[in-house]
Amino acid sequence: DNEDSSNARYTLSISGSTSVGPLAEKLAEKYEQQSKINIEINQVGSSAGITNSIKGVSEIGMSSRDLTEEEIASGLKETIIAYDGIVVVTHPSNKVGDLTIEEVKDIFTGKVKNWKQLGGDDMEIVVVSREDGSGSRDAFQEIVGYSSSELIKSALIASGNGNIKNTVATNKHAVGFISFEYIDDTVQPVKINGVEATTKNVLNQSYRLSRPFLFVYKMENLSKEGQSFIDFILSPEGQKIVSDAGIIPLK
Amino acid sequence: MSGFMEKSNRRKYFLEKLSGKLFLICAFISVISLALIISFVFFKGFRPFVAEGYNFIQFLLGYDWVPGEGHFGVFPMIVTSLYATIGALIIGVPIGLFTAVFLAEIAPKPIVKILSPAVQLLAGIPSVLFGVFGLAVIVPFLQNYLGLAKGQSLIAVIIVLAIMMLPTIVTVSETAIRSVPQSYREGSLALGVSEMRTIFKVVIPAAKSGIMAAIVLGMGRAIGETMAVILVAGNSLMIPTSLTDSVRPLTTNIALEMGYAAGIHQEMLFATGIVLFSFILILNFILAKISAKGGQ
Amino acid sequence: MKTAVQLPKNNSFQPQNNKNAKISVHNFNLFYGEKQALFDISLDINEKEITALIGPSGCGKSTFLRSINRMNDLIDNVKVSGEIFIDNENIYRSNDVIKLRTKVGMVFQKPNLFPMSIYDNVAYGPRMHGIKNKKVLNHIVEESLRGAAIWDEVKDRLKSSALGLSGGQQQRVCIARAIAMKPEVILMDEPTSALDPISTLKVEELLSQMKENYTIVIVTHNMQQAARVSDRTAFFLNGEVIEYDTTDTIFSVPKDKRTEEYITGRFG
Amino acid sequence: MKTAVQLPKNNSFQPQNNKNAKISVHNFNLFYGEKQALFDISLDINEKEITALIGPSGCGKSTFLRSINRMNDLIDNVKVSGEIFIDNENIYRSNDVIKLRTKVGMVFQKPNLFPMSIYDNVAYGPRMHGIKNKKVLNHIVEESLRGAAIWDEVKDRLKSSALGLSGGQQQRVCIARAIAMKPEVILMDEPTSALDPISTLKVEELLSQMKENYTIVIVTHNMQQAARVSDRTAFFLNGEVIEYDTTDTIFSVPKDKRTEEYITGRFG
Amino acid sequence: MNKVKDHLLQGILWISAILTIVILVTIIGFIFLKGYKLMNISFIFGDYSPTGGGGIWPMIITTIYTIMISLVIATPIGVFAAVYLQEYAKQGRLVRMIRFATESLTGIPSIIYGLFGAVFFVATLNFGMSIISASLTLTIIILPVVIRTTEEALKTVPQSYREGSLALGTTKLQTLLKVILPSAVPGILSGIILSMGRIIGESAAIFLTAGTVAALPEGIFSSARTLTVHSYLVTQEAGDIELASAIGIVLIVIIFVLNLTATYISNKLNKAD
Ligand SMILES: Nc1ncnc2c1ncn2[C@@H]1O[C@H](COP(=O)(O)OP(=O)(O)OP(=O)(O)O)[C@@H](O)[C@H]1O
Ligand SMILES: Nc1ncnc2c1ncn2[C@@H]1O[C@H](COP(=O)(O)OP(=O)(O)OP(=O)(O)O)[C@@H](O)[C@H]1O
Ligand SMILES: [Mg+2]
Ligand SMILES: [Mg+2]
Ligand SMILES: O=P([O-])([O-])[O-]
Repeated sequence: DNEDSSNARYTLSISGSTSVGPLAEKLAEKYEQQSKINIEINQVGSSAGITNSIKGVSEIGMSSRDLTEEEIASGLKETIIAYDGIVVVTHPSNKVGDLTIEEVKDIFTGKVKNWKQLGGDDMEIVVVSREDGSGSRDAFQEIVGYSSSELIKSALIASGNGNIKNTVATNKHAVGFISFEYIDDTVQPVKINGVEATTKNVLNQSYRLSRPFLFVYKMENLSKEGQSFIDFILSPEGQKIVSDAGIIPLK
Repeated sequence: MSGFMEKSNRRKYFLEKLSGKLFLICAFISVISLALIISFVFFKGFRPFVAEGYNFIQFLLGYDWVPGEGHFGVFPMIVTSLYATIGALIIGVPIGLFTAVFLAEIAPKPIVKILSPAVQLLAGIPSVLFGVFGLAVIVPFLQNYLGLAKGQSLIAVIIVLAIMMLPTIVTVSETAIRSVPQSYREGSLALGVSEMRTIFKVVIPAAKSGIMAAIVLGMGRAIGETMAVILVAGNSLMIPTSLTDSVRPLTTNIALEMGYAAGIHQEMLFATGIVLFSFILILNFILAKISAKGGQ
Repeated sequence: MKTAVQLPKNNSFQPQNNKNAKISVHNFNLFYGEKQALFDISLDINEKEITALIGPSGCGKSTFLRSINRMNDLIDNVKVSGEIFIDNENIYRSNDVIKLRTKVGMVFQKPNLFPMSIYDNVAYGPRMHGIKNKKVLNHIVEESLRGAAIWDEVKDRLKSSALGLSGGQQQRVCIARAIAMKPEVILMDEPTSALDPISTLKVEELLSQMKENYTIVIVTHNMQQAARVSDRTAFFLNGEVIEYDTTDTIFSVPKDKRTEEYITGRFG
Repeated sequence: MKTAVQLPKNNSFQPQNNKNAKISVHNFNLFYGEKQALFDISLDINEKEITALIGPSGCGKSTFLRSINRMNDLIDNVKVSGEIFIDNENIYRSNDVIKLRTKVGMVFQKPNLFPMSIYDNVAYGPRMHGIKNKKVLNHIVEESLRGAAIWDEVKDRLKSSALGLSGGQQQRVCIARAIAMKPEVILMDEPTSALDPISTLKVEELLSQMKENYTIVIVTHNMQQAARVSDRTAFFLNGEVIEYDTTDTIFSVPKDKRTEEYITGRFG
Repeated sequence: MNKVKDHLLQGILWISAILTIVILVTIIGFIFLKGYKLMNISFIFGDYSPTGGGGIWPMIITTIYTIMISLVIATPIGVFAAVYLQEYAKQGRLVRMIRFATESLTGIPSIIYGLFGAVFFVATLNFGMSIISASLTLTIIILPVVIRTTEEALKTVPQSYREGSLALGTTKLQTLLKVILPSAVPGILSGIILSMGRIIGESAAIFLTAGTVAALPEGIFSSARTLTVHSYLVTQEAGDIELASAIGIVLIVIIFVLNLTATYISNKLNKAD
């Protein structure tokens, strides 16, 4: 609630990833109550956020992908504020509930084309992937072990977790991957190597599909208010908000 | 002595000149905007070809788009955009035009009173919602009725774009048809020509210019649309061989990846913009030619 | 059928029970919304005659003329009562306005050519009625333009837009367009008001010729023209027919004082 | 100034070197694109007289009339050469068309009222020239409508749309709109062609009254009208002035055979 | 034979209209069915909360701001540009060039406008991510629609009106303001209505220029989130179709009210008809 904000309050501007954004909003909401600053959060995509932080349009950028060498060369620093778990999902009617990493790879590279081969019904597999450049996709591909050029050509590409979820939820052939926090009963999470996709399993490293959420900034642009917000996020209080939001805290 | 002769009309001429200049400036604003946007897009989009040694022909005719590995080929997207635009025009223009004719010429008044504003409502529904609608209604419909594994397809794109063009085409053509002078209709009807033939032979040709405007604007809406298309196209990187293939048009490619693209990848998306641009210019050029032909 | 018709109350004349009547109007009223424009019109128009409608501006001549081919249907809020028979068929009962208007051609008060070439304007009607043969069309177009005394002026520019013609030229092309359809009845709303004397003469000659085959109703402000070309004349005033009789009678021994006043104030 | 003017070559008459000339035309040519519509027109139009332009349809009367207040400027591709002087000022040199058109009013061949109320149509000109006072406007509107012989017909519906009027009524409101500006010269393109005899008479009376203050140029197809109201008559044919003289001379002893033929073919 | 053809043509017109109606009803019905459950006072008038359950009042205000500012800028520019092209310019090279430029602007995807706006208005002109940056970007987006529809409307104004007015010694400007533009109002209006639709429907061009700050804007230089951007974000990441549809309902109501207002104003301007 910003109504009583006066001009005297410092405004901290943050922009970037739409996957980090919702979490950042929740953190900001809490932090604004205890500090005397305003936090503006603009969810414009990781790249736009990184560019904004390089150009000084925003003080802090949010990214769900790793920085490129160029970006690091321009003087950007990064801080990991949380981890995001990635889960393979299918249509709730799908009988296949457990896959090995190898099988996941075979599905996404098109080696396996029918659910029957995996113990499911006799029907075609429809692969749904995120767009090129997406942090989730980069992390997913790296961990599962295939490259973009190996991805099956006919794969549906959806932008954002929500679109993958809705695509999978409306198609009983489909399989895709989304962040933990977006799981609900419209889709069915799949165990990987028998391990369930939970925060606990990520933290004990038995579940391997995860990637970091980053805050990036140029040291010379970072105000003390910005620094103390980052400190707040890394504090136990901040990390509790992270885990309450269904996202994986740092420890 | 004339009743209203002012001693001098200098003030009026001054205003006249001033307003003329103002109007000219306004007219130039769109040219300036276009120039700025073009130079922005071209500046960004041409750099890889000029400075990094990428081959533009390979870019145009290449089949592979794997940004992470430096493969940038947009040929499948060009083909898709072409199909999608033409398909949407083939469906959207007749439905829109005939609906406009219906509203302007033969619909009972109460229907017009409801339908005209309702069509305009359609114009303001956010494209995201069109996409959601497409994803939740059209895609499953195609899946079930055509027995497809996935409904995200060229035909879904065409349907969604055709629907999104409708408000523009209906509204602009309806206005154009309404402003055809009544005397034309009278002249034809008085010759014992039926209402329908009067409409098709006299009224529509007389409204041609406005109808062309409707088509150009509607087509613009269709080509420029991204958010709805992303949700129903499937965005697969293949050259479509049938209407049921999932596809990726040029626009979607840009909108889909721009959020995370950096460096060369981003510049290549701008280069996609250049291709799209040329695509639009060519289409507009063809339409202008067609409408000039029809004018003689 | 005639017997069923009530005789008009307000009018000073009786409809003639003429067997020749091509058009027969009984107690016809017309309203533009609330405003009544025609009051209890009853008259018979004979076949193969020229009937002139005269009267001051705004008295309802055009309105009446447009009632005969139901052109007023196009105007919102127009209501009519009473009957108009053409060839003993009540035109307001029948739903075939196309047949009606094919039979009853019209030339409007303001020229209303289509934004097409001169040729296409004249060929429009025949084409719409199914004539496709080029030769036949050429023939019809030439004949009609000649008939409307405009052929010589436009024969070299048949393919150019009709809207570049002068006012009088446009009016004559409108006449050509109407006669290209070879209707049985032709309604003309001041067809020569924009014409010079020579073209007017030509059109009047044309009317006299056409009379042999067609029934013609003409609105004119020109008393001499009415006297010269018409067989019968109806004098309208404020939406009523004050007097309707042979042209000779109207112009020599009008029965109504108002007719006389109007005629003697004449000078056109 | 007059001395500098070359005498026309093709024309059969000489411009009168009249000191009264309000409008003086010298070797005026007009082209619609490639097509020449006026050929070497030279004539003087006297102040406080009525000058009639007659001639067959399409001969260039309207075109000439529209040249006098530079209305042809609006048409693309129109080119002119030669001069037209009004009050010794070359109107094609001066850039003040506003002054020109304020001084030179015009009534068009087709009535062209604006889609506004009758009142607003007539008050339009004065308002645009800065008159805001309601009383003054009311006065001007009433006076002008009376002058155009239409006041009684419209006084109860001044606020309703002008487009609902009959053709003749519209034409008279157009006249009212023009005279509301109290111009010095009034150009009228067949102003009475759509009018009934009584309204025509009224307009003609008006013209005769106005002559005391205004210079009037009128295009008419009606020979009697030309003979009745005008002081001088110019006969146009194919874009040329064949003969220009006092109306009496033109109608009684025309010098050119073509004039005579046209006049004697008369009957309007 | 002709009759059969007539019936056929008439049938086609009816079928097209019915198809349009079916499409309309399906889409609007879909949106209402999916979204009506969320509708209540606190959803509409409440403040946004990132933890869920909040309202969309700040987005409603931002949306209205954006529409108003874009229209206030684009309408005069667009109408005047059309006036120049149609009433002032000699039809030739220059006009063709301007027209071509205008039409080419219509097909550019909004994401490109957004990126352009982010570079030009946000960074170069230093307006920051703000309502004004977004409105200026939107102005460019809707200009072609306003220009082209106005041009068409001007074309249909009879030449005789211009002649009638100019012959009274009025200036072109007076003729334009008093006779021509009023007669063109219905056409201009349909352009404005379509433009409002375009503004309302836009997301990519807006979030790149105005950002997505979900708070009541303090002024035109504040970052803010429009309803459509909000629905974009919730669809994109959360896949919350119900929320997006509820936002859709609100948007439909806003458009409905705006269209009514626009029509009302145009009737006022046109009362003599
Ligand atoms: N569309 C209309 N709506 C309302 N009133 C109308 C309409 N058309 C004509 N009128 C009125 O009906 C009356 C008759 O008009 P009509 O056009 O028939 O006159 P007219 O005799 O043809 O006159 P003119 O000789 O001037 O053409 C007039 O008072 C006119 O104002
Ligand atoms: N805008 C135009 N473009 C091309 N030619 C034109 C145009 N206007 C008129 N003309 C031609 O110029 C000639 C003179 O036309 P104008 O209108 O002056 O005739 P007019 O004497 O007034 O005839 P009318 O008595 O029929 O009104 C005609 O041949 C006409 O076709
Ligand atoms: Mg009439
Ligand atoms: Mg003329
Ligand atoms: O979080 P992402 O949108 O980059 O996958």
